Amino acid sequence: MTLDLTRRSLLKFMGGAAVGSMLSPLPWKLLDDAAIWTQNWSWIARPPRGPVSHKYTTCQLCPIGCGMRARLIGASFVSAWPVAGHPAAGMLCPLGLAAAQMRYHPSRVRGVARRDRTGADPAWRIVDADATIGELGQRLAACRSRGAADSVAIVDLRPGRSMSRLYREFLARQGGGLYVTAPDGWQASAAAFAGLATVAALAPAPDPARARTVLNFGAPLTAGWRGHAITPHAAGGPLLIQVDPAASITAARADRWLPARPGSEAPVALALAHVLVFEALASDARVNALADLPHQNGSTLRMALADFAPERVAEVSGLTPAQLRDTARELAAGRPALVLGVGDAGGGPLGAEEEAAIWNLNLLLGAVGPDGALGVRPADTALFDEPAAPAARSLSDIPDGSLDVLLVDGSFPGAPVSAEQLRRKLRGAGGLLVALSPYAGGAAGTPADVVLPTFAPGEWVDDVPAPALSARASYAWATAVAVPAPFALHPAEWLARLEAASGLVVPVEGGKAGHEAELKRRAGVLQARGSGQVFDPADGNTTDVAAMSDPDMLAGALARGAHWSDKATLTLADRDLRPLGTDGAMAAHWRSLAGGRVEAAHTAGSAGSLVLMAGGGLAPTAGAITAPVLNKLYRESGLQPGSRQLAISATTALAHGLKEGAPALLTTPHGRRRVRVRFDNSLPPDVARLAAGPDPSDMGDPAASPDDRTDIPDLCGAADRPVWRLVRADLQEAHDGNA
Amino acid sequence: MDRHLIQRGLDRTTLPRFLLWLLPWLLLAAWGGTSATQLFRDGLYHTNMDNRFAFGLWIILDLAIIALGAGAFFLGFMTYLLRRHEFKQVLNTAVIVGFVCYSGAIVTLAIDVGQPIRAWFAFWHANVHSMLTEVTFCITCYLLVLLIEYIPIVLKNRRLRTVPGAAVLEFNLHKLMVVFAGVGAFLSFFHQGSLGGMFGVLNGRPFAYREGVGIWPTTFFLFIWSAISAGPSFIMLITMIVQAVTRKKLVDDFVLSRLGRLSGILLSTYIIAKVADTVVWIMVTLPGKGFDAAEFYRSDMFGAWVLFLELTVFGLLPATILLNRRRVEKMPWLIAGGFLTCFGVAFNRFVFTLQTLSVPTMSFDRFMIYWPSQQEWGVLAGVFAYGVILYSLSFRYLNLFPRERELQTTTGGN
Amino acid sequence: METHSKATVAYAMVIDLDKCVGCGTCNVACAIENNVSVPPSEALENRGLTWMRTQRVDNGKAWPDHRTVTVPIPCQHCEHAPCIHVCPVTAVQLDESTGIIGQIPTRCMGCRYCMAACPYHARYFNWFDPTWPEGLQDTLNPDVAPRMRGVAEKCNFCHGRLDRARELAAAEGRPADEPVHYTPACAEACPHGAITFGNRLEEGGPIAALEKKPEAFLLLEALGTAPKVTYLSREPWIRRIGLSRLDRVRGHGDGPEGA
Amino acid sequence: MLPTAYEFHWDTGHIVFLGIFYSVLTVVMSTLIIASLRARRDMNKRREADIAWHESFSELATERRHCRHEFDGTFDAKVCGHEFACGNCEQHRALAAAAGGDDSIRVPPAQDAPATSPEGRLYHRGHTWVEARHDGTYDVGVDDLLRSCVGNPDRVTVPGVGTRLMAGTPVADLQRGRVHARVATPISGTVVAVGDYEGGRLYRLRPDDGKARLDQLLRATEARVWMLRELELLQARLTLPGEALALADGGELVGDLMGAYPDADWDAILADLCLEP
Repeated sequence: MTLDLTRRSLLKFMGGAAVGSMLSPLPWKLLDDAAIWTQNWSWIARPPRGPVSHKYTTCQLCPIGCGMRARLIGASFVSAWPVAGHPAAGMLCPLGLAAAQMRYHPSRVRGVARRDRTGADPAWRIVDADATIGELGQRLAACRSRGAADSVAIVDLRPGRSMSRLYREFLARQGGGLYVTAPDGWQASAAAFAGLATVAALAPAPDPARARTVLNFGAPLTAGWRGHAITPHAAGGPLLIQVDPAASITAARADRWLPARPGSEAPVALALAHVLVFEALASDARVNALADLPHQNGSTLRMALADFAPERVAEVSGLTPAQLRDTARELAAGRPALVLGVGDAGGGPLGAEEEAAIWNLNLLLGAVGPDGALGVRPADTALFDEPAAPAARSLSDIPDGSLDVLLVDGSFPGAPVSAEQLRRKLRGAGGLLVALSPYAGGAAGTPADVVLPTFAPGEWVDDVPAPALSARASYAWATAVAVPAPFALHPAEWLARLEAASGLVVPVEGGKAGHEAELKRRAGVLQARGSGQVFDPADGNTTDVAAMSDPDMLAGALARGAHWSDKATLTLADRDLRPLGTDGAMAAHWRSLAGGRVEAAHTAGSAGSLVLMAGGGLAPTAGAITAPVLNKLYRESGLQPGSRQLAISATTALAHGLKEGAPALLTTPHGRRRVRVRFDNSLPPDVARLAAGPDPSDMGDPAASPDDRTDIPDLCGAADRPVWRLVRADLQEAHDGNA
Repeated sequence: MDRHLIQRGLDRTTLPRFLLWLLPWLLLAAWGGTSATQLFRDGLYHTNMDNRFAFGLWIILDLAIIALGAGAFFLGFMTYLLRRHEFKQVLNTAVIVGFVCYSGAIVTLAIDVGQPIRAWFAFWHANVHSMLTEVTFCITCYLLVLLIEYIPIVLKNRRLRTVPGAAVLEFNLHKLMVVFAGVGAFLSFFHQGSLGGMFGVLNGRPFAYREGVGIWPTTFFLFIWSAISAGPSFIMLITMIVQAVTRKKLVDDFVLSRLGRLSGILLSTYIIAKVADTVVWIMVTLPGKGFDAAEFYRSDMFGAWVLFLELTVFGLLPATILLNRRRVEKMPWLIAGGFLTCFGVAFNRFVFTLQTLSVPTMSFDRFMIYWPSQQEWGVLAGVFAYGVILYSLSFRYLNLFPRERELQTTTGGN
Repeated sequence: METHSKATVAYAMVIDLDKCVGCGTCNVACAIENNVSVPPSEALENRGLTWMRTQRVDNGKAWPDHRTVTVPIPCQHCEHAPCIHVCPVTAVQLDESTGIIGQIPTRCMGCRYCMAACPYHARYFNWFDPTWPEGLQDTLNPDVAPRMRGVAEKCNFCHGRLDRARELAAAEGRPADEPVHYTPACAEACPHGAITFGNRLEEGGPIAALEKKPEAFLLLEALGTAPKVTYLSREPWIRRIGLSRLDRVRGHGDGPEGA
Repeated sequence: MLPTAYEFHWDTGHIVFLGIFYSVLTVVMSTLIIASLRARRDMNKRREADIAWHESFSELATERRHCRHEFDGTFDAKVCGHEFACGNCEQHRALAAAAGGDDSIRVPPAQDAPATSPEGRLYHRGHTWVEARHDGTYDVGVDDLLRSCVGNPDRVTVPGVGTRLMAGTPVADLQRGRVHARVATPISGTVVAVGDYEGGRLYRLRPDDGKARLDQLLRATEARVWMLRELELLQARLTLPGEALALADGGELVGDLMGAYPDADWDAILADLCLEP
């Protein structure tokens, strides 16, 4: 037998083998695996690997300071989850849930970034840190040496923190720079309360849980991302009366809804007060006495309210006199009653006159008293004995064009200031706006010329003071749960380097160490005070501070994400109270309101077919930096409106010849903006709303034109007037230039 | 230049003129190729489809051309199994048109799926309960059958037939063609049906859902019926178009008339079934699912005219035209009837694909509309151009119409 | 996979629409838990990936009678799921032991037939290559595999969490057939406690009780898909949103919105 | 698709569905295999010429498929149903028997002498003729009609000595310009000598089995009628509108029709003459 290997037999063998192997699973399985393998390209992200652990911290993305459980895989901070039973709020909003993504936000700067805003190429570029610090230091020194310390300012977007003290001390050493805060609606409301009491350094502490009736002016209490959720009476909470121009979710959920016209908050509050005073519904004598308490010029609240009979206010508010009277009576009968101002959190603050009228209403209802639902608590500055100098100023107090160096603290990604507001304060082209921020965007980064990269949320220990209008004093630390980015620096370190560069001797306990010392000092203050309790998020237990013998124990607990809160609120004695706004400008303003110029009060000197409301977004404020995943709520589901989506009722839009989704041009006395029409029948006729909240993307909306206002506050004139929630606007059809 | 490749006695234009004719189609094919490349490289975001419009132009195209390509199997069935030899005159055209339609559909599907590299999973991980599985299996098998049916036509090329083996293979394949015609009819029956079943089984989409007959929804049978009604008409129209473009008489007129009448007979029965089905759908199916047919015809885009158009202008009207013996002998009537029939079946597929996705299901859904992107049109154009090019090449180099030469000499031989 | 002759577990969800305020926390929590990528900016509403999507629904009336409700819509995990039998590649599967409808992304070939089949629009397609901004992949959840482009994906009741819970149960030495309790990300994150999740077959469990409430309704119940996601509302008009459009319009005798 | 696939279940659905699928595949593939095997068998049996002729015949124009008995006046009009294989035609056999002769009587009587007389030739419908020789070989040539058409070919290709030819297969090639006349051999056999085209002969054949099959060839009497008809067809093809008939008497052929009618479709005309489709 011979083995005859011809080419033919070899081919036969190969053919047979090929056919045979086709019948085996081998090639198919190989194909299967190959198909899967080919899908696992390197650009498909790989999750981190490692042991799972948890750390507790406090969310620092908005003032509420919710408890947060950070999930870590190895050393990677991958996600944040709410802490059930946490005293601040046992929940997290989308901002907080996405906190882990904030460290990798695409606009994060990876070095000292600078740009020439006026030049041909306004793009950010990474520059030499030492040279930049040197230049800034020289500027500071120059200001100091020429005695113009007030041409240096720091904007602290969240006052009351340890960093706030460091900022103040820095400014003090620079010879008296300006310390500026920018209150949001909640803070403004709390600030307006200050005049109500003769005792200083007290903050209002409304506690809806103690109220039987709550009258709320516009705030999305049942709908917001903020922790101030109130359950309506129907669901076991207090009787909730909502004053809201829009048929919002809160309005629908509330037990009563008063669809008052936009801007009529003050007249409505005053009309309710009128009924309380003139119908003597304020039951006891002490409250009646307040109504007749004469002011310096002899005017009384009763006199100021005389103009606000419900019949007159009905015209300006769109409510019937009966509605107003019934509401007042319901409030009087439903004591303890509480009246909350604030307004739509997405817009700017309510005006001082509105807040005053609202606090007065609380006064008349006996809310501020032993049986009321409105207590007081020590202000954070008082609690921690923060230096009073330099005094906190409002941004509007700073003259335009007066600053050489403006430092903006950007550890809070969103703020109630607009880019234009900030830049106007700079001295012509020479002023420099320096952001201490992780991002080349957001409230601090957007207007900046220079960004000094700081730690992102979760990378450092920042303290979280009590939010405005919270029922109790509280304090917590946002602890460091993630590995700090190597290219970033602690804001206190930047301060120290600036200080050194400006030719001053940095204190021994400066920089990061100084911040740490202040944090510890605060823990010590609380421990020494001995009141209140500490909530441990890891086990949900609460410990009395009195049981803590050592300040380090409290500091240790805070470092583990614990939350301190005071047990009780304080009450004010009658002698410490006086009604607001019975004198001077405020009274005059009120009188003008009674004249029926409700909207004109907010939109002075302008004409327009629509009333434009800023707000309706759920976020803290305009310009906030948000995690990429928030796009799910904006672009991908249309749940939240973007800042180019003009909510307007179908009837009004169609009257303007605009269909759903039509591009339109919105013109206010302060600017123009291309928008897209979004039907929202919850709005009354001739009212449009533009969300001032974060806008993660332009959502495919019309391209910005050169004269386009990018900031909604600017569009509403925030740079010109303190209250910018309402503005008159015209709307006309635009033609898609970029079709 | 290429005379030696062209059947003797067939009058074909010169090569440069032929290339000139191909040029625009090649450009369209290049557009299709560019689009396909973009889609393969970057993914389907180049289309205008979205999560609501999961199906778009391509599925409509697939469904329509597969329905129109039904002429291939149906005429094969008529010729080989029912021995209606007059259809032999257009059978080659039917096979090539069928091949173009099916291969075009498969190429389009390969572009349409998000992971073309896994397209074979439809076989490997076949879910036998899915109508789409049935479609995939059947059209792949049927494409194989069409390829086998195409081979003998190619082998009869003037050059190839001089290869001794080619003629022998062709002869033997041809002798067994009845088997392929039978298998083709079987496969086509199922996948035409399954394409309808694809929509009829969507129990979450009341617009498409239909009651079952046995294990299949009624659309299964309606799709078969409409496809075989339109198939002969389409072949008739294609033949007429080829006759018009080449300015030649290629088949006897009576063949065209018979194709038309065949369509007419089938279409009239189909329309009766379709009307009955629609009535059952409106009266029984929809109320049972909590819907009302009126809801589906409320938008600007899809009014009640859709239903009206489908049943009358694209149904009753061509059926009455094509049923009439005298009318089918008059070319204008025949063209009108055939065109309406073909357009009707395409319209039916369009409605089933697009309106199903367009109409709301949940009460708060909106009517949506969709317009294909440039790339989607590109692929459509590419497939169309591919068909024209393949047919043109076949017409030039293969003997598609057995009667062509004789008809040429009898009519003056030009 | 193990199959039980008689299922003792059928996970189900109850969403109280009277508590939902449309904050979108569930949507974000879901995306974070399940590594749902963020498509590039050209992707609008209909190209997104939102396993849990919150839909604004109104009563069709004009101000001041206008009312809005926000409806979170995850995959309904229908008992008679229209998506399972349509998938040609067996990439959609019912896990008999949990009632969860799973989607196997590595097997999906992207034909999107399931998406056409789903009346709840709860399925999403990766129109884009899933990408994360630089570094962001360090925040991905290792319990859930990221997907690739060209495949469908949807809510799976946080199967990654179920697996973790099972691991934990096994580590604690509990028998494998004992039902495990776990909470999907949306239910955990909902600030208003609107989402309840659990085993509907559990005797006396919260789900069974909620599902029996008179306020309970299903989306498109008449379709016969038998969803395992139940909605609650005391408002009659909200309960009608689960019906088909026409029923709803009849329900309050008004013209259709925007008609 | 295969039971080895992950998650394959032996349930009714899979069995029925895949059963049908594999049956269909089996039918298709086995039919294909059968066709290929048959083709191979036909090749082995050297039937490719028969098959090719079979295919070609079906594509011939009707006027080229008339029965030979039209030429002798038996029928007025009859189309051949036997692909010119008159031996297979019962009618022909009956008619031939009635005529009292078979094909063999046409072998020339004289030994050695070439049968120069056209009367002794048998004609193939492809315009070739066959002359039997006493030694059992046959001469094959091109008839006058085809010769006059081609005129002076640029090139004549004839099979070399020793080539085995199968009847009906194109074997010789007359090329003029870009036109070819592919001349089929009327009978099978091995080439024993190559002739001279000018002299009218192409080659000499010896039948493989000693005796050539001649029953399908036309006898001279039939051929004359047939030739006239062919001439008429040719005239019709060559007559352009407004031109007079060139072959009025039908007898005298112009020696070079291709030269005389350069615009005619000679490719098709020659194919027609050579019975090529």
